[in-house]
Amino acid sequence: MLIPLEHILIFSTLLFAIGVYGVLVRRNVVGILISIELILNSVNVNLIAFSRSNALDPVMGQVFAIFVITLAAVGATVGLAIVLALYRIKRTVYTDEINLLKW
Amino acid sequence: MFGVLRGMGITFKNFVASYFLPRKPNSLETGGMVTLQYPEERLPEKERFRNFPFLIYDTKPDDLRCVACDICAKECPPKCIYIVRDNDEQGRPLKKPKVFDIDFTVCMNCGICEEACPFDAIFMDHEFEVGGPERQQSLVYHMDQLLKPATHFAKIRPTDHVAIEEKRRKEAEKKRAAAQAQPKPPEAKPPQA
Amino acid sequence: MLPILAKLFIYGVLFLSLVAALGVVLLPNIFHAALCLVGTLLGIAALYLALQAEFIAVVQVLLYVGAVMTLVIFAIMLTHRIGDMTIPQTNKQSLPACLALFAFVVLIGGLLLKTDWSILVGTGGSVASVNPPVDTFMLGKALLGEYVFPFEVVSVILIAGLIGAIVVARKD
Amino acid sequence: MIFLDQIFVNSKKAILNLASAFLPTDAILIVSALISIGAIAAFGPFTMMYLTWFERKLVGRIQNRIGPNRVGIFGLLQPIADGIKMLTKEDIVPAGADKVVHFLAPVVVVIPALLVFSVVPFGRNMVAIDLNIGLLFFLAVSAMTTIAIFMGSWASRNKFSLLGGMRTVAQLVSYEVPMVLAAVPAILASGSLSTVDIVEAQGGWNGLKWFVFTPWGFVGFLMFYLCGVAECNRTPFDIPEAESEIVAGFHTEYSGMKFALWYMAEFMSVFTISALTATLYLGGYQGPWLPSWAWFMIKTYALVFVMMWFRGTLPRLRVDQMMGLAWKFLLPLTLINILVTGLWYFTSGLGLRLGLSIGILLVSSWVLVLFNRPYMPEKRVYEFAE
Repeated sequence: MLIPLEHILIFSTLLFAIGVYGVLVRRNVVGILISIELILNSVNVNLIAFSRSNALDPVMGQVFAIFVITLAAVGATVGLAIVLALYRIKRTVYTDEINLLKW
Repeated sequence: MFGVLRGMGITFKNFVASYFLPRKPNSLETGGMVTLQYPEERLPEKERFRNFPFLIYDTKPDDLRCVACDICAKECPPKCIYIVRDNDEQGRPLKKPKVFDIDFTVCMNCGICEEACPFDAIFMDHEFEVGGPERQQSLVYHMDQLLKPATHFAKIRPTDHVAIEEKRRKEAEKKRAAAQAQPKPPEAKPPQA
Repeated sequence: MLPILAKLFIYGVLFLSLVAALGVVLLPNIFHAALCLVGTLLGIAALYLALQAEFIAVVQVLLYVGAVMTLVIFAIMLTHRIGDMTIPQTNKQSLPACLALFAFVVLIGGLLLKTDWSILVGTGGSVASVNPPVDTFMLGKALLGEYVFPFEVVSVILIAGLIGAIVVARKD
Repeated sequence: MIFLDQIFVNSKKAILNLASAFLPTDAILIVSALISIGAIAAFGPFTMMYLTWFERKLVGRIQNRIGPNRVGIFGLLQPIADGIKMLTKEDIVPAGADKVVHFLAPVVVVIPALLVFSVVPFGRNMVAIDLNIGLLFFLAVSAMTTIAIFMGSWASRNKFSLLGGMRTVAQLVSYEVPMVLAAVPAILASGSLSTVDIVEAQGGWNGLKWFVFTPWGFVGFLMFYLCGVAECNRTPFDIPEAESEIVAGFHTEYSGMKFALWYMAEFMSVFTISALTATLYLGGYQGPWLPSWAWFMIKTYALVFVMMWFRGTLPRLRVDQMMGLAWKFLLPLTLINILVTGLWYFTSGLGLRLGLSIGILLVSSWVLVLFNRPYMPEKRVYEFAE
């Protein structure tokens, strides 16, 4: 472990905070999806950090990280499909303009 | 799939054969290497290849055939010919141009001046490597640069040269015959004036 | 002298990733935000390399940068209108969000720094002792050995996500 | 022969011994890394320059003309002349382009092209870094060119380059999947991802036990090579930069040194793709008599020759044909190829193995070709025209 565990955990907390800020503040749906990617990455950093510092069975940490990556990819795919369908109907990508449950 | 392989075979044969093909300079017929090292090797120009016009004189640069009739200047589509008629001492117009300029940057080598000229005075040249340091001044050719001997014309366009000489000789004889046939009528008229 | 250089390099990479993450959140032009996310992902991949988790680093670059970001850029391109530049990209709740998140970071950060991580492991020493690096061979055996059931479930989810995305985005 | 084979390795060791006289041990590591990096940084652009010369001469000779021969003896100084021309040309940035990304795109496209050199085994223990995930590293890094090309096309705010960008992303993404799958048989056979181990695994029969001589190896070789040609946008698949349709595709708005960078990235990826195909299936530096790096160079430049030979012959594919080929033909065939590799290793007896694998491969490729009959609209019947 080249650098102590705490520094990596602080890094992932900051990443997580930035991701959540992005989700809360962004108006563009694609922007929100990007921030969700950021949050998932911060989770991954935690997993790998712990898998290396023998608080966790090393292989389990990395296997979970792989699953997180694949599920993030699936999440992004379906999310962007919804965004495209939305854009085709409402011609807008901004969350606060999409305020009707049925149109 | 096999069409692709056959195609590749052809190009490979072409590639390998290209090292054994004879390098014929004007190898326009199939098979030879078509590359031509331009400045050193040149394709001989076709006879009717036309580039910038030139004025033709028979023996000396002064007795040029052009009589400054201005037809070619009027006919020229881009209007790149400029002619000023020469005057003798008493101011009477002469059958000779004093200034004959062609602007080569404007001339589009169409050859209409050659067809329009009744006196076979202007013809299209084969010389295409024309350049100049400035944009305009050096490419406006004056009369002295345009004048070329009839021998040059004979060299670059042999068949046309023979046809034109034939035509000119016939005209000269017709004019001489007409001159001998009725020398009297012109004297009869002046006494009444 | 080499480990100091390596430490400096890693701290630099972490700092750059944070700056790129801020870029993702704050940049008005959505395309620049996506590119900053690519920067963050590469920074995180470098961090994984520093933690000797090469397979995860390479999978991250291959999957995230190669596939997910291409998808995001495609979405941006299809939904981007030239007029978007003038519309404000952030809504009004940025101040409360900032305060809440600042409190969150301070709380968690303090917690992190205070705990003595060696308790987890039960051995002495300030820093938890280190596990051997996981190489791809062990990972492969685990994925198809101990974790074969989640592996199959994830592939089923992938297929479902694929078909779902096609059905949703199809222009019928 | 051993001396010639290890000539580069020994020379590097000699330099290191020389340097160790007055440098601390840590610095030696850095110096050895710098030597390898220096070698690659010199070899990369150099091979790119002379690949352009090689291509122009080859395609010229195919079309019965000689190709560049005025600058230098056989036109050998032509690449240098091109370089100077590229340097002196004015660097035009379109007004509407967003400057940062427009400037960044050529840089980001050259980085993966150079990174990939670090994993290629040029000769026996002549590989810059022997990563134990070498091949995966190559695939991950070549996935980054998609983003770079898209940055270039999106930033130049030009309809043609945007079209080129869309086509590039479609092509690169859809050819990356079969490429990864086409590399899997070599990994299965050699049991490791590191390129050096893959080459060592092809070392039997005094250097001639290449994977390409097995049925699944031959199919894998063709698939990997085809996907490689598509990855670097070379001729049968050069739809993204189709001069006749969309002016110059994604690098329409680039001129001068930036265009040279695009050009360099393309030709370096031509070299690395051929090098990787040679490493995976043609036994990298394995060979009976010549020194190892000579074998590597012969194989790689043979594959580069084939890629440029494609350029002299094949017409361009339509977009739907290109996508159809990737998803409906290459992908299933590579999956079946992995199945056949597995079978190859779990059946004993040469006859059974050969028969089984060749049978499966032939039948499956024939069935796939049947399924991919191009859609031919039936001939229209004109009642009144006749």
